[in-house]
Amino acid sequence: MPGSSIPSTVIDGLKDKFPAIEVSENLTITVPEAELLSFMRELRDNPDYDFNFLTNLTAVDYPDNFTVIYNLVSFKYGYTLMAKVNLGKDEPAVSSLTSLWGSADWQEREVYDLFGIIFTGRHNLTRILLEDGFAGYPLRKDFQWVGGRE
Amino acid sequence: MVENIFVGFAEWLRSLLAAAGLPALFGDIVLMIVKVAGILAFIAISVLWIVYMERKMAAYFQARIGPNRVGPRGLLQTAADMGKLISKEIIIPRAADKIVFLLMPVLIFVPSLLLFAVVPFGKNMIAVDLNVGVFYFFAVASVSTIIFWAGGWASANKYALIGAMRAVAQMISYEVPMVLAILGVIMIVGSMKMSDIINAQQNVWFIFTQPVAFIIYVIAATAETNRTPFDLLEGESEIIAGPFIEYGGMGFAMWFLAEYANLILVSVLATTLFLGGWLAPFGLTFIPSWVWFLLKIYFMIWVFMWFRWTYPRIRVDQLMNFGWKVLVPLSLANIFVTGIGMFIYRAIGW
Amino acid sequence: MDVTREQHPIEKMTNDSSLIQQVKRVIHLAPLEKIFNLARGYSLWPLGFGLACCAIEGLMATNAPRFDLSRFGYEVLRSSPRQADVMLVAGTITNKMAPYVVRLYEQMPEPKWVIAMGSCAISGGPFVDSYYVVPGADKLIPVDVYVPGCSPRPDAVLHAFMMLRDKVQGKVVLENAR
Amino acid sequence: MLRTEEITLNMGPQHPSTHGVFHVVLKMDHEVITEARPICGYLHRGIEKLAEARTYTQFIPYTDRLDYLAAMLNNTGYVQAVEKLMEIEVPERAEYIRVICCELSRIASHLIAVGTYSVDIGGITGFMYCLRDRERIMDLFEMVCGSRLTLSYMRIGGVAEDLPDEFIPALCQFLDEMPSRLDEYDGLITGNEIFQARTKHVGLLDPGVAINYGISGPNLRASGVFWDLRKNRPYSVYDRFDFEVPLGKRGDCFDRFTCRIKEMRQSLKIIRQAVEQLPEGPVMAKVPKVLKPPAGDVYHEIEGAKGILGYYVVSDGSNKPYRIHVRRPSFINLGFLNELCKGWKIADVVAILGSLDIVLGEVDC
Repeated sequence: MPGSSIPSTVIDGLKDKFPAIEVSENLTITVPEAELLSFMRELRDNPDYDFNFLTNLTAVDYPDNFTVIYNLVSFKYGYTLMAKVNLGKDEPAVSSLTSLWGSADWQEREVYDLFGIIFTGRHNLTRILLEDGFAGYPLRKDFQWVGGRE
Repeated sequence: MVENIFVGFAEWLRSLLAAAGLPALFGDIVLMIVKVAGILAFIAISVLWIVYMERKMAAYFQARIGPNRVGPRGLLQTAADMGKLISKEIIIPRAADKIVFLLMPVLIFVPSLLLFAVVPFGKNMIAVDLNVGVFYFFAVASVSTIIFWAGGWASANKYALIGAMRAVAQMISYEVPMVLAILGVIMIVGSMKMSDIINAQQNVWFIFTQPVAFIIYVIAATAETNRTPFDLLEGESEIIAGPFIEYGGMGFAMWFLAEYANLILVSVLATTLFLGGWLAPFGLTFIPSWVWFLLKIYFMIWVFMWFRWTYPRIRVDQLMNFGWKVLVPLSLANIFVTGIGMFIYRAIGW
Repeated sequence: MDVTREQHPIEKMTNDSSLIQQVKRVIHLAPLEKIFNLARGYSLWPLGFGLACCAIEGLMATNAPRFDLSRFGYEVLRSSPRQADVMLVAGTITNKMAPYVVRLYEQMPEPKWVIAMGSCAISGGPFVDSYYVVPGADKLIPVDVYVPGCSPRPDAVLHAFMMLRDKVQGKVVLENAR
Repeated sequence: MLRTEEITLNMGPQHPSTHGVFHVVLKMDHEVITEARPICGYLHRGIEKLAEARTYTQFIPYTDRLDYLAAMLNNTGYVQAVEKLMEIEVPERAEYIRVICCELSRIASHLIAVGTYSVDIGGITGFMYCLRDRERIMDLFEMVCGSRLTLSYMRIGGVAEDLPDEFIPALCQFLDEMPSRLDEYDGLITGNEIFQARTKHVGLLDPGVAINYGISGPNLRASGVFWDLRKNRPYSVYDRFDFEVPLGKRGDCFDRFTCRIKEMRQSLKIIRQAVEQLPEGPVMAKVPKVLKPPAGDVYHEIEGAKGILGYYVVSDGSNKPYRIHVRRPSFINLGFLNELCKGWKIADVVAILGSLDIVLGEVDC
């Protein structure tokens, strides 16, 4: 597909700047939690990539860690990029991206609501879909509930 | 013969009572009661009919069929609705001002009923031909503003309050251009008596000599009756039902019917002032005058319905701007031009 | 127990005169009630209240030119519960929405009816085993007519209204029910 | 100086113009909004959790119920994501049928958007006209899959069944008649002075802000940003069609509205070309009965009716998805509502919310 994935030269440039990142074969970048904010800022502000559109933000509860997934798009070049952050199972927390992209606001709240992942450095991190008193985080694999099936 | 059927009936009743040896005062009282009963019957029937007409008309405008199941061609639909609304539970919200809340839907009918006294239904068919007929009309019609406001306020609901405040702002603003527009007609006639105004249109209807006034009147009247594009008071998609939001059952029915009674009244005034009242056009005098009057009223009602099912709703600040910045100056200019015109005509010696 | 003109079974059951009076008043009003029921059946105003997918079929498409609910005189969608007669529960009721559904039902003046439209409103439908869905509107409010389907066609909604009309007017709705 | 008091008005969860069960808490200084706090989740059914207990095929009906106004598009987004994960090649005829159905779905969705927007502004007649024409599309869908609203026509590897014989003539008749109907809407709704006064220069959305907030679809294009995945990153067979992407100038409610009407015209153009090019052949690829995609994850985006519709599917190698996440355009488009409503009146909140064209099934998931 034309203009869809990011060229490997750009990835190499990123690797030089952030040695801690890992790149998998389908060009998914795994970023350590500590470097996330500076990495994302680089992606957004560097005119060589110009990732101005945070299209998707979600999380997955893997057996031994939580993973937060970011999908970025550059309108200028048509690049797409998937970045992942692995978090520990106990009290997962990651720095918030609301200072970079407005679209992170609601999506982070959704992830917090359904996974209980804390996003630090932002205000108004409250439940968005479920009511405030809801117990537990439903999209975690260990969530127990009673369905209505008789 | 048909022309004088109502007048003739009144004469016959009077002579019958006189022949029975009763004093003339008694005859007058009986006649008054008969007139009031007749007008009430007219209001009740025409309001029920107009509600049905509106629903049917809306359906036809919208490529639908409309009510056709209850009674012949759905004619009894409104009667069924009324029957249901009468038997509904009356809910008074706990926070509401009970007396005002219950009183206002009843009071809303008072101005309408009072106004029907001066409606010229046909030649010699006017209950009270006041010499300040038009003035009386506006004076009494304005009272309904207070009733709308009180009804909305008493409901103790924020939507109702917003609707009530909008009602006050809107009705007061549009009363001004409406009265000013009519001044042109009154200047030409030189009288505020309904029958004088109609008789002055023997040669030409005022819609032709005062077209600007007619347009201003129709716009302002739409706003007065709270119909689209000026139905901000009710504003279905914004404030749900405005002042009537807490009213169910009979209370709601009263508001609902009063709205249609008002629609008849503004059509009556438009007919009287601009469309020649009961006068027959093209010399078609074999059709009775009251039939002409009804036809013209229904034409005006149809025009208002046409507006309603075509236009979207205007915003509250645009409504105010339009009223005060467009309609009022325009109606003042109309008075000015009318005055000059009259002066020139008199100078020529017409 | 047979009812005669002189004696009503309630007089055998109790000596409370006010209760007997009330029952007799209702009996005297019965013919009037019949007329009212006739009117009510022909004038069911739905509450303009859609929850999910079914609202598109049940409220929009049913009112639209093709199916035209207005033929029966039911097109007067009132958005204020105070003026509505029928609540069309069209869609999934979630735990967050449930209190509001109950509240809207309570705000409607008597007599009032409920149509549960679609499998979600009947039993929770495809979402029945979810952690956040109320399995059926009848867990919250009394339901008069159920319309199966996911989502039911507008014709089915029209039929539901017809059935409700018959029920209101006191006709036997389910003749073949066993 | 009169002392004024701020009042709080709850708009929703039951309100005629919140398009479902949506709740906005409005703080108002007389009629001017100072804060509009959206509250959603009244239709949260936990679809993403339910997906973990369903097989890949069983999840298709749930996608219908996300954006029930454009069910075909939601189906397509999901099956294409799974196909991408399993690397299934879809037969050409199936791709064309998908394009035809998707564009019909887009028209149906935009018709509802245009119609309900007309009601929001206060004219009910426009809504009825839109629904009258939407019934035609419902008829076409019924021919294809026997259902009107929740279609579940797409399958992983193709479509459920081939088109019936009477479909193409009926579709061509629809294509011939629809442009004049769109002109009718332009006359009745778009051309109306009051409608224009209500919508022009209301709820201005700056292109930079729109991109930052992830707003997509017609809402983004109305602000003048050229971003349509059918053009920028063509999926399926969209690169074979000649069509334009309508753009707005100011980014106000009027532009967002007219963009939808223009998009309907372009969709008609795409369908006409697809019908002309429609090849013969099978409509279903060879896929195993039990789908077990290889372990891994995939993110796939298509251009939905409301904006960019993305599916993120994680597989652990079993026949049930480990996790499915949906990037719901309506949900993300709503994120900017508060800023958009500030300083406007109640009537404008209705106009702005209507112009964003949200569908609550998708917002709350």
